[in-house]
Parts: sequence; C-alpha cells; structure tokens
Amino acid sequence: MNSPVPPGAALPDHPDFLWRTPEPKPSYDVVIVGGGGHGLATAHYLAQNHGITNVAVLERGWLAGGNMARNTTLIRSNYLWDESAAIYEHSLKLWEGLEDDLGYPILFSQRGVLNLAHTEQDVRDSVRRVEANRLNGIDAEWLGPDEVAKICPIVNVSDDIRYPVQGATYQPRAGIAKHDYVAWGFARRADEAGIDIIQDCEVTDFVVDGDRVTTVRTSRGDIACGTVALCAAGHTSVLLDRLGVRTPLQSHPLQALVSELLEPVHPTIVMSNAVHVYVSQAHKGELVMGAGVDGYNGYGQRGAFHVIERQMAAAVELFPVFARAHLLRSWAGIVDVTPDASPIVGHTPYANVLVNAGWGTGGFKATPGIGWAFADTVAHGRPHPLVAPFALDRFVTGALVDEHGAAGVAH
Amino acid sequence: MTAELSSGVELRSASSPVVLTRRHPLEGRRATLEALTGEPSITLEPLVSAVDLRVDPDGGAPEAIAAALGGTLPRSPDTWTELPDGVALRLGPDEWLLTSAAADPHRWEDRVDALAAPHGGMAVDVSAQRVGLRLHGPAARDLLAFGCSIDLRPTAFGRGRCAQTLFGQAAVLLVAHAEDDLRLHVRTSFAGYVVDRLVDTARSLRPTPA
Amino acid sequence: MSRVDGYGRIDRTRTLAFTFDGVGYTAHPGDTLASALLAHGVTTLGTSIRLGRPRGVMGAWTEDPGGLVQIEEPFPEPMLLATTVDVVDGLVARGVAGQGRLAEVADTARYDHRHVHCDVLVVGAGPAGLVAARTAARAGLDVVLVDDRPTPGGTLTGTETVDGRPAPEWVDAVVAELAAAPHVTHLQATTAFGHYDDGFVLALERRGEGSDGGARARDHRIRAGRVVVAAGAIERPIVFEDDDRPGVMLASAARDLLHRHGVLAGREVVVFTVDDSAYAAALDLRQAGASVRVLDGRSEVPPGWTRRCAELDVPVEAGTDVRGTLGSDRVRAALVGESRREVPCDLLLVSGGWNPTAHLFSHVGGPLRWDPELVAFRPAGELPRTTVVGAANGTYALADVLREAGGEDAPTAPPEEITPRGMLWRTAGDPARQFVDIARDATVADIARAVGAGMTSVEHVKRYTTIGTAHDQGKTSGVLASGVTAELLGRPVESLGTTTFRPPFTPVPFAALAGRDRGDLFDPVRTTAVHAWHVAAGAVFEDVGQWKRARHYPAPGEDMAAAVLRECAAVRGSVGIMDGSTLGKIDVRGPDAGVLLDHLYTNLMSTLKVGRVRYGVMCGNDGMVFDDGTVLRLAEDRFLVTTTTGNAAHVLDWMEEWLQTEWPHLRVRLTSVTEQWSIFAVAGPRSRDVVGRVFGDVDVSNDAFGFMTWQDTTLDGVPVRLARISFSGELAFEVSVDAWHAPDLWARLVAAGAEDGITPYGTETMHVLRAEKGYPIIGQDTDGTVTPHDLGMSWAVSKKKPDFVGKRSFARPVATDPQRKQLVSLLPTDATTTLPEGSQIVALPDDGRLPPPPVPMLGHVTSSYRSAALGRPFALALVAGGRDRVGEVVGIPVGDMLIAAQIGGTVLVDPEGARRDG
Amino acid sequence: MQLITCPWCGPREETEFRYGGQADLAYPADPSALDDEQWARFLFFRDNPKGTFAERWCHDAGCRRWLRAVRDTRTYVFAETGPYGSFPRRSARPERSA
Repeated sequence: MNSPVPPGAALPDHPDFLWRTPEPKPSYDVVIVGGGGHGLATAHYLAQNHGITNVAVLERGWLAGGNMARNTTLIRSNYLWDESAAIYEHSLKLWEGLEDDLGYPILFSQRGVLNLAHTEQDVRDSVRRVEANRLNGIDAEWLGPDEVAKICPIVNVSDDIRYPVQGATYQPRAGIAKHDYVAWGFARRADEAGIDIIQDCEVTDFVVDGDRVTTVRTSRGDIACGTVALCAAGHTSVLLDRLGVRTPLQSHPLQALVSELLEPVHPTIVMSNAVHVYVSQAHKGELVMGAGVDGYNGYGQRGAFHVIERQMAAAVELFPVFARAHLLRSWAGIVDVTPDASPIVGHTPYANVLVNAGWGTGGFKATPGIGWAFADTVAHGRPHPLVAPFALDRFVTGALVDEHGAAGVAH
Repeated sequence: MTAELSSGVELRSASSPVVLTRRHPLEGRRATLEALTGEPSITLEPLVSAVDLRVDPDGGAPEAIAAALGGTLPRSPDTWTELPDGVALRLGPDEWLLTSAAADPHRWEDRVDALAAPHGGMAVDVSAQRVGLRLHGPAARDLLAFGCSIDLRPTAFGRGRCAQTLFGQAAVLLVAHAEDDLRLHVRTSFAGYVVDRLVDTARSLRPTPA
Repeated sequence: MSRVDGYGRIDRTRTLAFTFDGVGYTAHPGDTLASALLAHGVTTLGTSIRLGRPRGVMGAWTEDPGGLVQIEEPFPEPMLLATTVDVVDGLVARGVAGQGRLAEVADTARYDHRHVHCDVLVVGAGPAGLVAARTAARAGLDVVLVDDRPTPGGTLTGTETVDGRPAPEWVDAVVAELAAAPHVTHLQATTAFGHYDDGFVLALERRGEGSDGGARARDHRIRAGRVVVAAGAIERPIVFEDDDRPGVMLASAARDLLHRHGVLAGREVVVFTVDDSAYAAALDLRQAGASVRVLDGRSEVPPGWTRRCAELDVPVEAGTDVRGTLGSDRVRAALVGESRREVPCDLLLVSGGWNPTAHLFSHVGGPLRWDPELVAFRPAGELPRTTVVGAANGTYALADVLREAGGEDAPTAPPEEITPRGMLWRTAGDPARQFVDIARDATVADIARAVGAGMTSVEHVKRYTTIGTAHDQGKTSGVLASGVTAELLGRPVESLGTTTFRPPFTPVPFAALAGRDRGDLFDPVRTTAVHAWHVAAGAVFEDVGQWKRARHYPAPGEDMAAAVLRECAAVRGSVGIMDGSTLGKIDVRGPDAGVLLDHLYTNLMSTLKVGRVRYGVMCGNDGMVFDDGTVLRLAEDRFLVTTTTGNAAHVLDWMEEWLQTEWPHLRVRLTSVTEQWSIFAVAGPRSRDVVGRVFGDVDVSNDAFGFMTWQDTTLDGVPVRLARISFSGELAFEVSVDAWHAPDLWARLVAAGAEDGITPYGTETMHVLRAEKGYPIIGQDTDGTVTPHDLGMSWAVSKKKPDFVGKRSFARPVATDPQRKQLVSLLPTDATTTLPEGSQIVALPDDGRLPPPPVPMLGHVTSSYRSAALGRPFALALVAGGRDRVGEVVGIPVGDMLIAAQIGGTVLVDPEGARRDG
Repeated sequence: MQLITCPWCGPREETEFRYGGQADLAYPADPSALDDEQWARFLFFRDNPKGTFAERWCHDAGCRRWLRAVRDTRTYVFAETGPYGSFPRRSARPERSA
C-alpha cells in the first residue's frame, strides 16, 4: 500500500466565514446582475479600487453556480490580437497576485499550457500567435514535437496517429486554479466590504424612465438602482430582451468532465483545437477536460453525448495512457458566444446599464481582469481602455476582434 | 495500409503504354475482403453507371421518365425500385439515383437527361462518385449496427428501403435487398475508411480461436 | 475463511488464484474481488485520501464508498470498486490510498459501439425489471433488458416467494421465457449509465479482457420507444462516530454477500436500523450461523419481524441507537445509546432507509420530490417515454413491485407488514468523527463549517466539503449530506433538495467512449483515385482536411527543401504533373445557374461563354473571402465550379443553403462531383508537348486552345476534358477524367512525359509556384478577415452587379480603411533567410534592434519559401497599408534576430505573364 | 442527443444534422439601401430566446434538405419540424413500411 496521505490530496482549509445572507435593501448605487465570477470580481474591485460599496450582487440561484462552477479552470493569456492579449494578460498578472489579494488559497498553479498543432496551417497559425505574444510581452514559445514530449511525456508525438503532433505553442505562465475558491474568495472580500450578496434573487424585469433604468424588479422585490452592471453570461440575452436591446449573443451548451483521482501523470495543460479537447490534471488528481461547444442554442445546462464521445476519442488518441481512466462526471454550462469570439463589454443604449458578456469559453481566465476593468468602467461611467475595443458598436463598424478566423455566422 | 494500396501499381515507363481501363477504386482492398471468413461476406459491387436525377416530383415527370426507362421510380421517401438493368433510389423530394449496368456512363447521363429535360429536370453523371459494397449474410445488419445509427430492424428497413446516413464518420447510402442482403454505397474517397472500419468490426466479431 | 456452505451462486468446484497487496489468495468463479477477500477475512482494502484511515467494503455493488482497488494485471486500471471486479485467474490488484494509477503503455484492447433500436428498454433485471420485460415481450414488442450485475434477480436473495415458487425458480423461468421470445435482447453485466433526449440510453457491457480480438467493453447506444427504469434502490447509512471503520456495512451488502457469494461478513453482528428491511438481513445472517442483535432506532418495532427474531434468538432493542464504534482496522464493538454501552461485534450493519435509484429519470430532467413516508426523494411527475417502476419509484414491498411493473400480468408475492420508517441522519456524537462521505473523509463537522461560513445550498456544501464527488458520486452520501445540512440549518430537507444527478451513473473507461474511433479510424482518411501511385512513388503526404495529399516526392537522400527546389525547377524548366483531384467540384445546372453564381461570386459568371473558364472569389456576408476557384461554363445552363480542397463540403453547403432557404425560386440544382472527376495538372513549358502527345486529335496550339478555355475529347473512347488553367504562371493544362480511368490516364501522362523528364510534384511545390505569381491560398494567405481588395483582387469584384454576397460589407467604414492589411511580397534583404511562416512584421528601428515590448505589429508572413526561379527566399505577407509601403524595409523577428525585408508587389516571377502561353 | 424528425427521411440522430440558427431571416431585398446599423443587424444580430425558438437545421448526412424547426431551448424538445421554403409540397407524407 502507498503512503497514507498521497501527495496533492490535501486541500486547504477555508476561512470560517464567507458571506452574509442579507435581505435586499430598497436601493443600491450599483446593482450587479449575476453572482458568478465576473459579478463577484466586479463587486470586489468596485469596493477595493473605487471605494464603492453600496452595491448588491443579485444571483438567481446559488452563488457562482453557473459557468463559474462548470468550467475547466484554464488560465492563459496567449491570444492573437492585441486587444485580447491585453485584457487576458492583465488578468493573468492579477491571477499571479490574487491569492494574496483575496487572502484565500485559490490553488493557482502556473503549470504552463501547450496548444498543439496538427497540420501545416496549425503550425503557421501557432507561430503567428507566438510571435505576436512575444511582441506584446507575453511569454510564449514554439516547440517541436520532441520538446512537447519533454514537457508532457504522455502526449503521443509519434507519427502513427491520424493527425500527428507537429509541435505546440507553450505559455509557461498559464495555469489552473480552483474555480469555487476563486468565487468564494471574491465573495468574501466583497461581503467584508459591505456589499450585499443576494442569492435566490432572479431579475424579472426593469423599470425604465427615458434612457435610464430606475428599478430592478426581482423575485425578492423591487430594488432601485444607480447603475446596473450585467454580468449574466449565457442569460444576458434574456435580460436585455426585457429592455428591448438586441445583441449578437448566442447561448450554447458547453460540456466538460472529470475522471477519478489519479496519481500525477499530466504536469501541464494541453489543448488541441484541431481535435477539440483540452485537459489538465487538477490538484486532487482528477483529469479535467473540456469539449467543443455544442452546435445549437440551449439553456438546458446539458449537452449531447456524441460530443463527449468524440472528445474521448481525441483524448485517447493524444494520450494513449488515458484509455482506462474513467469518466466520472460530465456536465454543461451555458456559454454566450459572439460572431468574432470576443466579448461585449461597455455601454448599452441605456445610459446607466453596462454590459459584460459574450466571453464564450474564455470567461474564467478573464475573471480578475474583467472584474477590475469592468469595475473601473462602472465607477467612471466610461469604458476602461482595456475593454474599449469590445464595445457593442464594433459589429456596426465592422472593427471585429476576430479570435476564431472567419467572422460572421451564416446569413 | 501501404502494402494493400500499392498492390497492382507500378510506376510505368514510356515503353509500356496503357489502354485506359476501368479500375475499381477498392481494388487494393479486394484481397483483404476475400480473406475475411464467416458471415456476412463483404464484396465489391461491380462498377455501374449512375446518374443523379433532379426533377419536380409533381406533375407526372417521374412517371413519364420511369415509363420511358421501362421501370418505375420510387414514390416514397427512402425507397427504391428496380429498373431494367439497374435500380432507382429516392434520395430526396426531387432527387433520385438511377443506375444502369448496361449503359456507358455518359450515354446513361445523356439518356436520362433527355428524358428529364422536357420536365425541367436534369441528370448528372455520378458513376464514379460512389462505390458499392455488398454485405450478405444473417449478421449483415448487426455488422452495420456498429457504425450506423438508423433503425436497421427488418421491420423498419426491409427490402425496398434505402437511407442516406452515416457509417462511423462517413456518409453512406444503404440499400436493403433482403433481410440478409444489404448494399452500401459510399463516396470513393471515403471508401477506404469504410472498408477498413467494416473489416475491423467484422474481425472483432469473428474471434479466431487462439 | 468466512465462506458458508449452502449459500451463494459461486462455482465451488473451480478455484481461481489472484493476488492482492502482494499476497496470493483463491476465489471461485462468481466471486468478486470483494467477496473473495472477505471470504479470506481481509476487511481493510486501502486507506482514505486525506486522513489515511483504513477503508473496507461497505456496500454491495457500485454504491460502495469504501472498497477501492487498483488493478495491475492483466492490465492496469485505476480506482475500481472491489465489489464490481470479477475475479479472474491471475488477477493482480492492490488497495489504494485515494488515487489510482494509469498504465504507462497504450491499451491495445478493443472497445466498440453498437446502435440498438427497440420499443421498450428495461433497465434492471430485478423483480420489477423482469416483470416489465416479460409483459412487454408478451405484447410482442421489441425489448432490450439490461442489468448491471453479472446475473439477474436484482435484490432477490432467493429466500422470497413469487407466484408461490421460490424466487430463484421464478427468475430462471422468466429469463428462459425472455430467451425464447423473439425480439428480446437480454444483457447482464451491462450498465445503463446515461439517459439523454428522446429515449436515448447508453449502456456499457463488460465483456471481459478476452484474448480473441473481441471488444473488452461495448457501448450500446440504445434508442428506445419507452424506457422503463427498474434500477432498484440504494440503502442509506446512518452517521455516527467512527462509522467509517471497516466492518461497518450496509445491511443489504451483508445480505448480498451471503446470498450471492456465500460469504458471511461477520460472526458477531449488530444491526442498527430505522427501516424494516434490515431485519431480513439480521435473520439471514443468523440463519447462516452468526449471532445477531438488532438495535432499532424507532420506538415502535415491527411486531412480525420481532417475533421471527425472537424465534431465532435475535434480540431486538427498540428506541436505541449506535453512537460510535471501537476497533482499529476493523470494528470490534458498537457504542450503543446515550450511555455508549460497548456491544462487541465484528460486523455492524446499518440501515437508514433507502434512496430510489432514479438517476436515469433525473438525467432527462425528471423531478425528484421528498416523500416523508418513504423518507426519501422519489420520482415525481411524468416524463414522456420514461416510466419508473419498483424500488426506483419508491415501491419496496415485493408484491407491490410486481403489481406496479406487471399490471394485469403481474405475478404475486405474499404481503409484507410495514412499520413506519424512521428519519435518522445521524446520532449524537462528535461531528468531527462522524463521516458522511467516507470516500472523501468528509464529516458532519465539515458540513457544519460550511453552514457556519454562510452556505445554505447543498451545492455549496458539496463543493466546500467535497461530499459526493468521489468515484461513487455520492450514491450513499448525497441525500445524507442534504439531511445533515437541513438539520444544521434547521430547515426541512425537502427545501434543500439534492445535488443534480448527472451522467454517467457509474464510471466509464475513456476508451470505451472512444470506441472504434482510434488510430486511422479516428477520422476518415480520404484518398484520390491515384493514391496508390503516390504511395508507390514514395510521396510524403500532408493532411488537408481529411485528405491525404502528396506534399512532395523526395528522391533518395533528399529532404523536403531539396525535393521542392527540384520539383519547382522541373515545372518552370520542363514539365511536371500534380494530382489535383481533391479539389471540390460542383455541377451547377439549370436555367438560373448563372443567376445563382452571380449572387455568390464577387465577379460576373453569367457572362462567361460556353467553352471558357473564369477564376472567381466567394465571400461571406461579412465581405471576407472564404473560397476561390475556377468556374467552367459547360453549357448555357451548366457550370462546373471548383472549390479549394478543404472547403469543398462547406461551399456546397453554402450554395445549397442560399438556394433552398433564400432563393428557392431559382431553377438550379447542385450536384457534388468531387470524386466523379479526377483532375491532373500538367504544368510547364513542355506541357503542351506532353498533352499533345497523349491527345493526338486535339489541336493544343495556343490559337486553337487558348488560355482559360476548355475542350472535351476522348482517349480510348473514354471522355476526357482538357482545360488551359494555370496556378503556376506556366503553360499548363488540367486533364479531367472519371475516377475509374484516372489511374491509367495518370500513368499514360507520366509515360508520355518521360522524354521531357516529367516530374510529379506535390502541394508544397504547387504552393511555391503559385506564391511566386502572387496567387493567394485561401486559408493560408487569408484568415477570415481579408477582403478581395486586401488581396489586390479588386479586378475580381464586379462593379456592375447591383448586389452579390458580401458586397454591402465592402461599404462598411472598416472595409475602406487605408490601413487594412494587404497582401504584399517580402524579400529578405540578406537574400538568404527563409522567414518562418507566421512571423510577425514590425517597423525596422534605426538601430536594427527590436525594442522592448509592446512592439506594434504591422502584419504577418503568410507564406514563405525558397524559390528556384528567383534563386533566393521570398515570402507573402499581410501588411497594414502594404500596397502603399512597397519599397519599404521592415523587420521580422526570427528567434533573437531581427531580419530586414523589403516590401514588394505580389508577382515576383514573370510579371508580364509571358510564360502562360508557352 | 436529439432524435430530429426530418420531414423527408423521418427521425434521425442529431449527428446527421447541421444547425443553422434562427429561421425566417430574409436576405435584404436591397442591401445597398441599408445603413451600416441596419446591415449589422442583419449580419450579426440574432434572437437568443430562452424558450421557444424557430430554427433552421439541415439534414446534412441524409437528404441535404433544410428544415424549419420549432424547439424549446430550455428542454431542447422539438415542438415541430417541417420543410423549409422550397421543399416540395406534398399532400401527406407517404406511409413508411412498418
């Protein structure tokens, strides 16, 4: 038998107190709709950076129970375009100090990410991104198959697979964190600052006066508001529909899964867009994997099983040793995707309603960065420079930040 | 795979001019299929002429074309009928696949096209677009069930039925001739994959004694 | 040995040998690893993950939270429950300390998927499932019956009576009837693990390691008209101090071990229950030779059971409870009642009632509701296509189960007395030693901390404490955690609910889900009609979409660079031949064919004359280029469109989409002829000689056969189409023939070109040659953000057409920005460096050194090659305002160097176009 | 894992279909008459309801016909599927051999 306490099995102790369960007050300076990572981070930075604490965070279910509880916790900043790289790199820098900032053990582990290339075009795209990252001051390297195998020996870099690994980009500072603890850490600090976190409080409508929203109607009564900050991810369209505001957002299921606890085999994070799989091994030892986005619109927090099967096929191709690992649990979140795979942040047609949405599969890694920049935007009533490129009007001008190549959906 | 593919191929030199001859796209896999023991047998179908017929289903065009060809065209979705030296498969509301073992491909296209033209229809030669396999034996449907999601029970897919669907990751056209006799048509570029997958499945279902 | 004669369905005539933790043991066919070890008195299997406490078997089957093992032989498999591992000869296993180990080598076992259709799928072959399956079979329906255990019967132990017969006889009779019925498939050792929309259920059949090439596990993908969930129920423990000690076991588990495996799990037994069902366990174990004492937490004990207990000398105490245990690796005493009286025992059986196994009902959104009488969450509400029967529905008494599952056709069983169930989550004691989830070492104290921290949702509590996240996914601990949390919050348990059940019901190996989609079968390998020739000629292939395309044909000793230089020189100097059959081809027919193409291409196609060829570009609605290719007008009402290799299906889909959903009035039909026609490019100054030699009856002179025209001919009676199309700037012909004759025609062309040294060339050479002429590759020199104007192709954008797809977007402000990235060439000024494709481009600083980041980027290198014709490397690039920068020198960071390169126009070879006509 | 009823081929697995998003969005009669805002709305802005949604699907691996579906995005249940636009009108779907 092995040692009684296996390495990595010990989890940190949580603080004894996290948040109050207050009744909503009749009015707040800022009402944040959505008690997920982004909403809680926005609340924290409103208090910490701007001294704004007469704030409510409204959550329709349990705190951070949406995508924050359902993502695969990847953190990286190796994006192609300057605008994306800037916000994600700002976020990564905040991640690097977040444990101290929050006083909470969020298990942030910078273990690096490999983005595999399987075709000649993958290689070109990879080099392009690595070079762009370097010029933007983001750590990035292009690695050949042998170097990939050195960093992650379990990746099959042989020629005898359907789409052989031609190499990978590598960002050493990329990592993972424990999603729940991040949310709880932000919530605890926000609560300490006097911000009211109100669960089981669904926003049902808005009372409008001219170009302003005066009151947020909720399942727990009306709440008057100074500014409304929407951080509702997949449900943003539902909220904006109530205000008659249309966006290019589409909500899709995105599935993920975990294995049982395993002895350490996978020291880094591996992503492969070509075969739609990404995988890391979390602190307790489970393999955490994400799949591609399910094809159709859906709010059901569940996806189709063939997506998982395809993902498992890709995983076993790339990691032959995974064959007898077990799928223990699968689930789905609701991701809100935009035509250019970049977020929508900033003003709406309503003067006091600000939106932060459309993060697609990138929301978790952006959490501190967007919390910081969105809080600044809310506090000053103008877009922070980091979010300015992500305004809704870019779809009118055509100035997209196209992170997935071909922009635009079918007519 | 290389060995199978390279069989029958030589890098010809100028001294050996070739007369153009039909080559079965799966020639390189014929020996593998013949070596399979047990049932169902998987055999290569002969190459036949085929056209994709597009014509308005209403207004009597299918009936007129069928009469001229000396057969019938299927009226129901996903069904097939016999033609004098081939079959007619209903692929879609205004789409049929008509085959002929006797006519040359371009003559077959010309003939059906001429019949369809007065009705605003048209025919396009797709003889070499697909290749056919025959699965024959009581376990034919079971073998397909390892790659096809459609309901292959004889009650749902009896003689006279056809279906465009997926076998694994490849699009195929299945045709039911009898409970133990099915044909599978697949685009030639995918045919190697389909045969390899069928063979892999068949081998796993017919354990060879140690 | 704790094996009891006369019990169990094991084959005692045969003995198997296995090893656990390095010690050899024996077992019998029918044994699980758990039963075999318990038979040998091995009760501690491993240690717990956080606290290192001993762990043993607590449940009978997949609900067991304690007995995890690692398989080492015949092949390493992590984290299996000993209760679910069938012993085979030579099995090597060991206990685990919370983490499993993966093999270091690939698993060569096969796994497959099989699609199944049926009218009725019954999940569970216990009494409810057997009756339900029999009823459906008798009605003539197609039935699939799956059950996760190796043998049918479910929780029937053999002591029951059905239709007046001993239960085993009845089970055998039903199984025989099902086997004889047509259209019934009955699979044991098959776990229905996931239920999705429209009657779709996934069931994993475990088929053994096997040595005959068959699948080790088979994933049945079942589409059922109706799903009958008869999955039974799982017994619930009661929490008390040190309840995690080996020897503490669910009452049902001890009973199951006895009746299935002939194993008496203890000799001195205490049964602690608030539910009648544990009395059966008490009596069975007593009859098998144990001394047994029942402690009933309820003040009122069931009179019938009590009477039978008295007959067998089993004392029953009412209104008492177990507060804790004593022992080290195994329980040696229960601490009973407020006085914590020591009651010696080597087995402490617990029953807090039962939780219906409604997972498959829940997977498809079926709601569960608290039933205070049942003291459990049970299915509530109707679902289309899904029925829950028997214990899974909260119906426990056998007679009721049979009636519920069988309707009019139901067998009968004697009535049972039922005493009201007690609701008891935990007894009084030290919360820090009261384990709720022994798989995660999570205690009542952990829940109390979570609640104290402000948590009120069971989802939060689960995440804070990790309860229910282990291999068993909380089968025994989930509802318990809800109950304890509710108690601590002072709220009714129904207001908390449970955490969500999600697939899979039990863990499933990754490889079983991958099935046959591995290796070459992971994704189809598409090949052309001439593929075998390329293989024989030693081609190196590249993946383009699913296609294998010959990338180059190295001569012995050549690397790719050398081979490509040679192939390029051959095409520019004499003649080369390339297999272009992977290009997508679409036959566009009908009176409105030209109208459709005018809508979809940026340029005019309707004006193309029959016999001529035109190059065209397609854009999306956003104005960005997404494909290009040549269009041949075959007849007034017929065009042949070619697409790029990787985009062929997408372009056909795109055209069909417009045609069917937007312009259905157009009289046009589209037919894919990609595989119908093979296309060979014969390119180079001697191509006319080669083509003329093969097609003697065609006048291939420039006057008779002009550039961008096509002609039909025949060869040996086979129709062949020739076209003067060039993607290299050289005199070139495209030769098309049906795929059947392609191998021979290729050979014929190669033979005819021998005297000119005809050289087969691959995609890499093609890429170099086209780049020298500035022709873009869509998807390489474009990335979905590039307009035709950016590519310098304004000439291909019609100004006459009122509209075409993408046109409106060209008028957006961003499309006319002079700083848009435009396609240009780059010549490294050192004339020796081949710029890596993908490299970024920056302004060249005066000192020639890269400044510190951030450095503004001007664009990137899209294509880069060594050119035989130019005798130097060159590149194509997208550069901001590039066409206005021609002549400027920019910098390209390559490793630690900053390489200078001069921007130029895109056409580097033969800008006058003199070579095209030979 | 939907079983989607193709109006032509009958019920088939979701894997045979391609999703086409919101239905009934007509290409503008004269795009050049639209201002940038209006063009952007056509290009990028789509309904995203939580509930009933009229959608387009294409039976890619079968008859390749587009179909129009009404589906609930919460439960994923299809309320109806029918031919899209040009689909030839038929009096009734012919009987399938049972």
